[in-house]
This record gives sequence, C-alpha cells and structure tokens, in this order.
Amino acid sequence: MHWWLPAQGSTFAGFIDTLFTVILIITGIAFFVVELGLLWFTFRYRARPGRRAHYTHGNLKAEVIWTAIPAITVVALGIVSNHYWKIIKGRNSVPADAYQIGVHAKQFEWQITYPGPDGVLGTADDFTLRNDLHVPAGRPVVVHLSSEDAIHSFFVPVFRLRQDVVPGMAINAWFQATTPGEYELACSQLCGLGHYRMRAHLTVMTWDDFQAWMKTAAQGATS
Amino acid sequence: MSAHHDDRSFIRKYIFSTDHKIIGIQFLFVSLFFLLVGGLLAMQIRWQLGFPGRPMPGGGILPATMAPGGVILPEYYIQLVTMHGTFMVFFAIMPLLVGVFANYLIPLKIGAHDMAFPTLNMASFWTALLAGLIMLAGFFVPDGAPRAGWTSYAPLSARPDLSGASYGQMLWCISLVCLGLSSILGSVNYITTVINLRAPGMTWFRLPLSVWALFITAILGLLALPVLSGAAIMLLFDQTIGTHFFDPAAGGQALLWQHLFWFFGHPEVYILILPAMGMVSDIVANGSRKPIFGYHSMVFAITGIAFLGWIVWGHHMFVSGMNPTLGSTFMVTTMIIAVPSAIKVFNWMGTMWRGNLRFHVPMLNAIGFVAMFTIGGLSGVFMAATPVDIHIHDTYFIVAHIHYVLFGGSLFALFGAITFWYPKMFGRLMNEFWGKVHFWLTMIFFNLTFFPMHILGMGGEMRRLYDPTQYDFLKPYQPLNTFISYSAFLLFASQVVFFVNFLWSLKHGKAAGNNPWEDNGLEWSLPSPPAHGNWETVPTVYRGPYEYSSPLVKEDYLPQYRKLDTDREPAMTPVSGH
Amino acid sequence: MATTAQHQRPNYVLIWAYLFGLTILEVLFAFEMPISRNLKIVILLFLAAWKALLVALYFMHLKFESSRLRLMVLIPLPLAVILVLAAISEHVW
Amino acid sequence: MTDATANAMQPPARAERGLDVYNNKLGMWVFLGSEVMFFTALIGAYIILRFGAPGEWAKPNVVLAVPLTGVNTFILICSSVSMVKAFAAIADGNRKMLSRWLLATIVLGATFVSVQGVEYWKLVHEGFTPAGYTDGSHVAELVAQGKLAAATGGLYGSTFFTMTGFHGFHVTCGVICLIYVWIKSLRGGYTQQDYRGVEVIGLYWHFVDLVWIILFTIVYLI
Ligand code: HEA
Ligand code: HEA
Ligand code: CUA
Ligand SMILES: [Cu+2]
Repeated sequence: MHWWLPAQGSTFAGFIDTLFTVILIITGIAFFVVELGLLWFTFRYRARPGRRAHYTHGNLKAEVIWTAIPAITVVALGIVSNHYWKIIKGRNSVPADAYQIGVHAKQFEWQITYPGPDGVLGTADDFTLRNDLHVPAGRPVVVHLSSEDAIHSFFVPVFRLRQDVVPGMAINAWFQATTPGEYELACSQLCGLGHYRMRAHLTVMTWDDFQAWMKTAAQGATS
Repeated sequence: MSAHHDDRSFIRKYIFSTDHKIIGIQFLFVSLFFLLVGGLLAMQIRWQLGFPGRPMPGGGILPATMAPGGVILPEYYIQLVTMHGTFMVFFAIMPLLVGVFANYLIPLKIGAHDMAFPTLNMASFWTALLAGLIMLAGFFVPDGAPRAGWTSYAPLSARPDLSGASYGQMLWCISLVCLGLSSILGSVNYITTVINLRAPGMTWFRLPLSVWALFITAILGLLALPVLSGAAIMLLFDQTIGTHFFDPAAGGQALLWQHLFWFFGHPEVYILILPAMGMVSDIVANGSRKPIFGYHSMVFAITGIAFLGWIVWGHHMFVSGMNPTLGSTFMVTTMIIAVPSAIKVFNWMGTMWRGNLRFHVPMLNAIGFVAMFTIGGLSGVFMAATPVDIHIHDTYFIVAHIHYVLFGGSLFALFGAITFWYPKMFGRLMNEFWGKVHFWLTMIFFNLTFFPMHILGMGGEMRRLYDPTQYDFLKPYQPLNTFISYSAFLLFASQVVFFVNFLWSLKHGKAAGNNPWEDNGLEWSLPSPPAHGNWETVPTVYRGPYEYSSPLVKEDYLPQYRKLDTDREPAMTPVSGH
Repeated sequence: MATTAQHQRPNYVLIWAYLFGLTILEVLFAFEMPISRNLKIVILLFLAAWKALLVALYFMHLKFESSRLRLMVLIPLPLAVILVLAAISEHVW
Repeated sequence: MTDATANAMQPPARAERGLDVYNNKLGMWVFLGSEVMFFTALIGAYIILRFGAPGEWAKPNVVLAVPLTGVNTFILICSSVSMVKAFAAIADGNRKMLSRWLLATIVLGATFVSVQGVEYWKLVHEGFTPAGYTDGSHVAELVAQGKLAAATGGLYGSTFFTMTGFHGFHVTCGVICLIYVWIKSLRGGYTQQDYRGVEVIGLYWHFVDLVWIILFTIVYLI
C-alpha cells in the first residue's frame, strides 16, 4: 500500500505530483495556522473567573492581510495550474506524431482497436482486443475515446490520466508512458451495476517490444 | 395578534400548524429521521467496502433482489450509494439547515409574529415530507431504488435498459420536483419575511449573521432549485414519454444534464454550508463572549460566496470532455472562492482571540466546525487545480472532501445549533455531559473514518465502486478500507448518544429559562418555548447582535432588545399592534 | 404600489398597439424580409426583448416601482445568460 | 385567533417596512424570480441543444403553423391588456368593470389554452410528437422530401412540447387562479382600498405573457 500517490508511469505524473505537493505545502501551512491557532486560543482564552473578553469589533488591517494573502496565493496557483492543464488537455495539446489507438467503451468492457502493423488507424489491418490495452513507452499516444451507451471514464492511475468517455462525443486524450510494466485501466465513472468490474489490463512496452507484439497480435486477431 | 390566548385544536396546533416554530420542529423530526435513514444506508455501504462479499449481519432480512443471504449485490450497492447521497443532501442536511432553522429562527431573530405567508410555509413542509416519502418509496418498487448516483448522470439515468431501474429512477425525478417546489415556497417566504417583517430598529446591518446567511441561502435556493426541477422534468420525460434531451443517439447531449445539474448543484452545496456558517458565527460570538470579528466583512463574505457560487459549477466537469478553455475559467473562479471562505475562517478565529471562552456543547461543536470545514475546504483547493483533479476526480479524495465539508462542516454546525436552540424549542436543555461525550466521540471517529479516505483517493480508489478488490492496484488498500469501516460503525454508534440525549431531554432535561446561554438575540427575550405569535407587540431593537462584554454594562452581554438610558428610539415606527 | 399606479397610469391601449405592431413586424421579418439569417435572428431577438420590456415596464408597473425592486428583479437574468453561454461555448469556439 | 398574523397590512393604507412593497406583491415578485430560472432551464436546454444539433434545425412554418399561433399570441396579448384594465378599474373603485375585465381575461386565457390544445392535437396527428416524427406520417414525408432535417427530429419535438407545454400549464394555473379572483370580485372581495389579489395575480399573468413573447419568437420564428 502506498501512503502517497501511485508510481509514476507517464510524463504527466512528474508535474502533477509536484503540483500536488506544492498545494499540499500551501494548504498544509493554512492547515497548521488554523488548527494550531484554534488549539492555542481554546487553551489561552478559556473562561476564567474575573476575566472579561477584549471588546473589539475587528481590525481592518488584519482583515486586509488575511484576505490578500490567500487571494494572491490562489490566483498564482491558478495560473501555474493552467499552464499544465493546457499541456494535458488543452485544445491543441495532442502531439501531431502521437500513436493512435481507438478505445470504445461499453457496458462493461473496453474494446481497444489497434492500428495494426502499418500504424494507421482505419485501415484494413486494424484489429480489436477486449480489455487488453498495450501501449508503447517513450512516445506520445493518443486514444480516441467513444462510448456505446452510458458515460464511462478512462482512468490510468499510474499515468495520472483520466478522461470521461461520453456517448455522442469524440474525445481524444493523450499521454506518453515512461515505464514498461503491467498496469490496470479502470472505469471511473458510474456506468451501471457492472461498473466495478469494467477493468482492462494495461501493458506498457518498449517501442521494439510493442512492434513485435503488434505483429503477433495482429496475426492472432485475424486468424 | 394575541400571543397568549390560543384556542386552536390539537390538529391545527401540532399537525397542520401554520406556526413557524411548530413547522420548524416538524422539519426537525422528519429530517432527523431521514438523517438516520441516510446513516443506516452508509453503514451498509461500509460493510460491503470493509468486507466485500461477506454476508452482512442482519442482512438476511433483506429480500433476495438486494442482498441474498445478506450478501450485498452490486445493483443494491449502487442503490445504497445513490440513496445515501440523495437522502443526506436533499432530505437531511438541507431541510435541517433551511427547513428547521430558517423557519424557526428568522421570525424570532428579526422580531416578527410569524412568517409572511404562514400557509405557504405549511405547504412547504408537507410537500417536502411528500418528496421524502416518494424518494423512500424507491426501495419498494419493482427494480428497486434509483441507481445512477445522487448526481443522476444521463444517459445512465435516462435509460432503464442501462441502469436497470425504471420506476426508481422516475421516482427520483418526481421526488426532486416536489422538493424543488417545497424549497421555492420556503424561499419566497424567507425572503419576503426578512425584507418586510423586521422589527423596528432591526436594520440590515443589525441582523444576526445567521439571518443573513439564511436570507442569502434562500436566494440561492430560490434561483437554483427551479433549474433542478426543470432538469428533472426533462429527465423524467426522457424516461417516460420518449423525449431525447439527454440521449446522444437521437441528437441529445449527455453533458447538458451535467451543466444543468451542476449549475444547480454548486449553489446547492453552498445552501448546505452558508446557514451552518451563519449559525456558527452566532454561537462562536456567544461562546467567546466577544463581538463577532469583522461583522461587515462576514456579511460581504457570505454574499461573495453566494455570488461566486454561481460561476464555478464547471469544476465538477473538468474531465467530462467539456471545452478545456471553460475548464481554465472555472478553475480560476473556483480558486477565488477560497478567499471569502478564508475571511470567514480567520474572522471566527479573530472572534475567539482574547475572548473569554465558554466551552458549552454548542461552542465545542462550532469550534469543531471551523476546524473540520477548514480541512474540507483545503482539500477543495486540490480539486480546483485542474491538473490534480485529473487524477483525483471521482476517487475517494472527493468522498473525503464531501464528508469533511458536509459532515465535518454542516453536521457539526447542526449538532451545535440543535443543542443551542433546543432549550428555546422545547423549554429544556440537553444534557451537558452527554453532549460533550457525543462531541468528542464524533470528532474522533469522524476523523478516523474520513481522513484515511484521502489516502485511498490519492492511491486512485474510485467512488461508487462495489468491490475495490477487483483491481490489483487497490488490493493492498483493503486493510485501510476495513479500518475505515470499523471507524464508521463506531461513528454511527456514537450518534446513539445524541439520539438518546435528544429524546431523553425532551422530558427530563434541565428547565431552561428564557435565556440559558446569556445570548443577545431577540428570541431569548421570550419564554421557552415561545407562544404562538411570539410577541404581544414586536420588540424594538437598539443595537447589533454581538454586543458581548460591552463596556456599557456590567454583564458580559447586552441583548438587542435591552434599552439603555442612552438609547434613542429607532426612526422606524413599529407596525401597529392588533 | 396602488397609489403610484393611480397617479401615473400609462395608456394601456397604446401599449397594446405597440405589442400588436411589433408582433406583426416580427412575423414580417421572419418570413418576408430578404436579409441574412444572422441579422434576422438579431432583429427578432431585439423585437422580442422590446416587447418583453414593454410588458414588464408598463403592465407589471416596473417603471413605477422603486429602483430597489427593479434591481432585485434583474438578479436572475445574468445567471441565465451565464448558464447558456457556458454550455454553448462547446459549439461556438 | 384572527388570521391577521403578518398579512394585516392593507395597502394602500400602508405597506410593510422594508421594500415599501406589501408582502403578497413582494412574494410574487420573488416567486417570479424562481420562474425565470425554471424557464431558463427549459429554454436554455433548447438553445444549447439547438446550437449543438448535428443537423440543421427545422425551418419555421414547416412543421409548426405560424398563422394559428400568431393569432394565439394576439389573444394572449389582449388578455394581458384586459388584465391590466381590470387592475385599473378597481384602482378607480369600479368593481363592476373589474369583474368584467377579469371575465374577459379568463375567456381569453382559456381560448389561448384551447387553441394550443388544438395545435397539439393537429401536430400529433401529423406525426410530430415529443419523441420525434412518427413513421409514415405527414411530417415523416416532409423529412423524406428533404424539407426537414431528420437528425434533429427527436430534439425538435422534445424541446417544443416541453417548453410550450409548461407555458400552457402556467396559463392554465393562471386561469384557475383568475377564476377564483373573479368569483371573489363578484362577491365584492376587492375594494379601492384593498385590491392586492388583483395586482398580484396580474403580475403572474403578465409574466406568463412575457414568457410567451420570448417563446413565440425563438420557437416559431427563428
Ligand atoms: C457543504 C458543501 C461544500 C462546500 C462548502 C464545498 C466547498 C468547496 N468545494 Fe466542494 N464539493 C461538495 C461540497 C462542498 N464543497 C460536494 C458534495 C462535492 C461532490 C459532488 C459529487 O461529485 O458527488 C464537491 C466537489 C468538489 C469539486 C469537484 C471534484 C471532482 O469531482 O473532481 C471541486 C473542484 O474544484 C470542489 C471544490 C471546492 C472548493 C474550492 C470549495 C471552497 O468553497 C472551499 C473554500 C474553503 C477553504 C479553502 C478553507 C478555508 C480557507 C483558509 C483556511 C484560507 C487559506 C486557504 C488557502 C490559501 C488556499 N468541490
Ligand atoms: C451530509 C451529507 C452526508 C453525511 C452526513 C454522510 C455520512 C456518512 N457517509 Fe456519505 N456521502 C454523501 C453525503 C453524506 N454522507 C454524499 C453526497 C455521497 C456521494 C453519493 C454518490 O456518490 O452519489 C456520499 C458517499 C459516501 C460514500 C462513498 C460511496 C461510494 O462512492 O461508493 C461512503 C463510503 O464510505 C460514505 C460513507 C458515509 C458514512 C460512513 C457516514 C457516517 O458519517 C454516517 C453516520 C451516521 C449518521 C450521521 C446518522 C446519525 C443519526 C442521527 C444523529 C439521528 C438522530 C435522530 C434523532 C435524534 C431523532 N458516504
Ligand atoms: Cu464503465 Cu464505469
Ligand atoms: Cu462544486
């Protein structure tokens, strides 16, 4: 069990985790200021006989300070976040040379369409596997997401990537895997009673392994 | 209006009453009942998550369509989650905050005989009850309860062939249309009352913050609920008469539902927190024996939250496939909403600073509120940052957030508020000792239950997941899930203390007297409980609501209705008594 | 308020004539005018808004109400616009 | 106990404190605010769906009969005038004219709903329903001839019937309330000193008229 975020498996993971840490530090400071402050006050200013509270209606300077500091912090946070957001999901974020894979979601399975050995989706050598996603590491991959019925969600924790798969919409999501290995693809949007078992194997392979796998898999699928 | 001579029959007095206080108390009992229902559903959720596939103790009484032999079925699990969320949000917390306290407090705190429209008020209660019963009926219809989550995302919710629930899903829509009607009637009433029926001298900036919060909440409810009703009606039509609003196969849009729902939904979550914040402000000032710190900025913060609340709804849809530029816009607005919340948190601390703190049970719960709401609010900042939300959206990180703001926030505030105004409602105080026991047990087990959920969420455990052990990467987390479940059971058990204390004190509590907390509000000038019509002639207000430890008087409180020699009569003349 | 309405009573028949005329104009624009579709839509919306305003100002007496009430009545409108604009942004840019 | 609780204030004798607007009227305005949001949901859904529609939307006057609805619009506008006339009458203390104008409003309103009923009946008969175009019907033929976009058929029916249906429902509620007010007026329930009921129902009625003005333009003409 991890007490922290899962292993990092894509180029997004680095900066998402960093951003997470930065926010944790900022909110952590706010957390300690508030919680320790509360504790201190409850101890320091508890009622004692003969004491009387300090009669005041506020202090403009203090209020301006504790309005301004969070305001500046969160706006800065927003600007920084937006930079990374645009890299991951921005309108034209998908790299032009991304390797294309079709992912069709339906209750309750993932149908993965590979471009076949020629590397081009929509040609005769395309083939489709059920619940078995293989992707090459070290180069951008774009998944063309489509749904048959309800809304599903394409979620790979190690990639830090999630994208809803909405019927009636053609949505692309991209990533670049870094570490070959065996992982899992999960459906993370409630899509019916079988939602909990809508899971696929995810295998990240080096480019050479992937090419080799692609050849055999294409043969296996057509024969 | 005669306050003493009361010759109404029992039915007019306690059942079909138009007295705002009775209606508030009716809401109290009904919504506590629904809170209990929601809690029982949560326990079943926790059983399944802690011990997947094992027969639930006592689960044998459930029919085989839900839990054969006590083993919860996937379809029943989704019903549990859906109904838990729906009941807690719509039928427990919202009526507890708005139904109970807007009704009970507004006229008493502004010095009015009753609501502006007492009959509408009664109608509002009965429609709400009807709505709750319709929702509950979901469990008893063929195919069982609705099962698309409390957010009812279309097209899952629109098509019985996808969700497997036809009648239940329709009942969900019908019930929420009823609830919308009830809320709108209530809001019309609260808004009119606050604007028109304030006692002489009760200027806008002498209103207690609880009234301010309830007033702003009423505006949110007035404008948000009809959007939900409209959306629910369209969804109902999709289910019944074959329209295609949310059906992409015929040109409809799945995201349309999400836009409509969250356009309602986000203001809704502020409906669920603003009244709590308002009442906490009252209680913190009282417990600190100090004027609230920065009254005006508190008011502006409430208004600011309410305004910003309308333009952040897209933060629930960051990864929904919505236009990414909108995502950026909503991220910024969402971030900014932390600012007025910060003002409120720091002003509560400012109120306690150099106070003379009395730790009565309401005060403990109010401090608990500030502490827990802060955690929940801060976890909101993680989700507001779009890149981070990509990873934690729809995981237990969100579930943790929900419960920190709604349980740690709203419900703690409610425990405080109920204890605080209980003596006014029933003439008796709740037991102090058991109140403290309840507070500490709840505080401990609440955190043990919900804090670890952040870890689960970071690890990627999805929400609404029947059986996490299906996934290899979640298997290692199972001990943590089991731990959470044990904590949740103990959390529920701790609520028994409250339950017993509440009921026991009705009869055996210490007699309260008019003003047991030495508070400044107008309601404390009345006997406990106040008679029908509240006042012979409405009181006159001479000052703001938070004059604690004022140098003008020897006591450490100075009620709004107390006239000092130096006070002048307010310019507004009282409404002629009759 | 009743008293104000008494003192400054608008000519209701005139308003009626306006509404009638504008409706005719609308139908004409919708079907008889050889103008571009977008311009047509803009003109039609403008005419509809004009009619709606007439009803609100004169029949509902908003013209004679306090500015505070008028302001209050306006609150929902920006919300409506925000909702629709955000949701169609998908298809517009 | 008297029923006097908070409603005891009689205009124009004196308004309550606050906005200088008496409770019932303020309450109605506030309620209308929620009505705006309700119609925002319905009309907004229509606009959003129409913008995102995969095919072209139906041209005006192909499925829906604009002349008939034009007349109906005229009727509803007239009913607004008769309503405001009723209000003016009682403000002058003329109770007889109040009842007459109210009756006229009721008749006009009922006519509007009836015409709408006829329209619905005709449309459904021609094959245009909330669920789309029924097979083999007149409208389906239009689609076959290419005069009507097939892709948006379902949405067109869904949005049209929902929006106009709920508007019609509001008119019907208005008529029922007006009948109540009318009966009360016959019994002398309104005087020059207190005619709140007339003013409040009038606000509602004009609002419904206003919604129709918008609907007529964006549903029938654009
Ligand atoms: C009472 C209810 C309530 C409240 C008050 C809030 C308050 C906030 N919420 Fe929450 N939210 C919910 C109830 C609530 N929420 C619910 C029920 C859901 C889930 C719905 C579902 O999908 O089922 C949800 C989901 C939700 C999401 C969607 C997550 C997802 O699905 O991916 C987001 C994303 O931005 C979010 C953000 C916020 C933010 C930024 C606030 C802010 O208002 C919080 C502001 C408060 C603070 C920040 C703390 C105090 C401030 C300080 C101590 C100052 C210092 C702070 C800084 C410098 C940062 N919430
Ligand atoms: C106010 C709101 C609220 C409250 C209080 C709670 C309380 C609890 N919730 Fe829940 N929860 C939600 C709102 C709330 N929840 C929402 C909105 C969701 C999302 C739903 C969705 O995904 O659609 C959710 C989802 C949710 C999940 C995620 C399920 C999933 O995604 O698969 C879980 C899992 O553990 C959970 C657990 C619990 C537990 C253990 C409690 C415990 O705290 C319960 C403890 C028991 C009580 C609080 C009852 C006490 C009773 C009384 C005090 C009555 C006294 C009576 C008298 C005096 C007459 N909740
Ligand atoms: Cu597919 Cu959940
Ligand atoms: Cu939100």
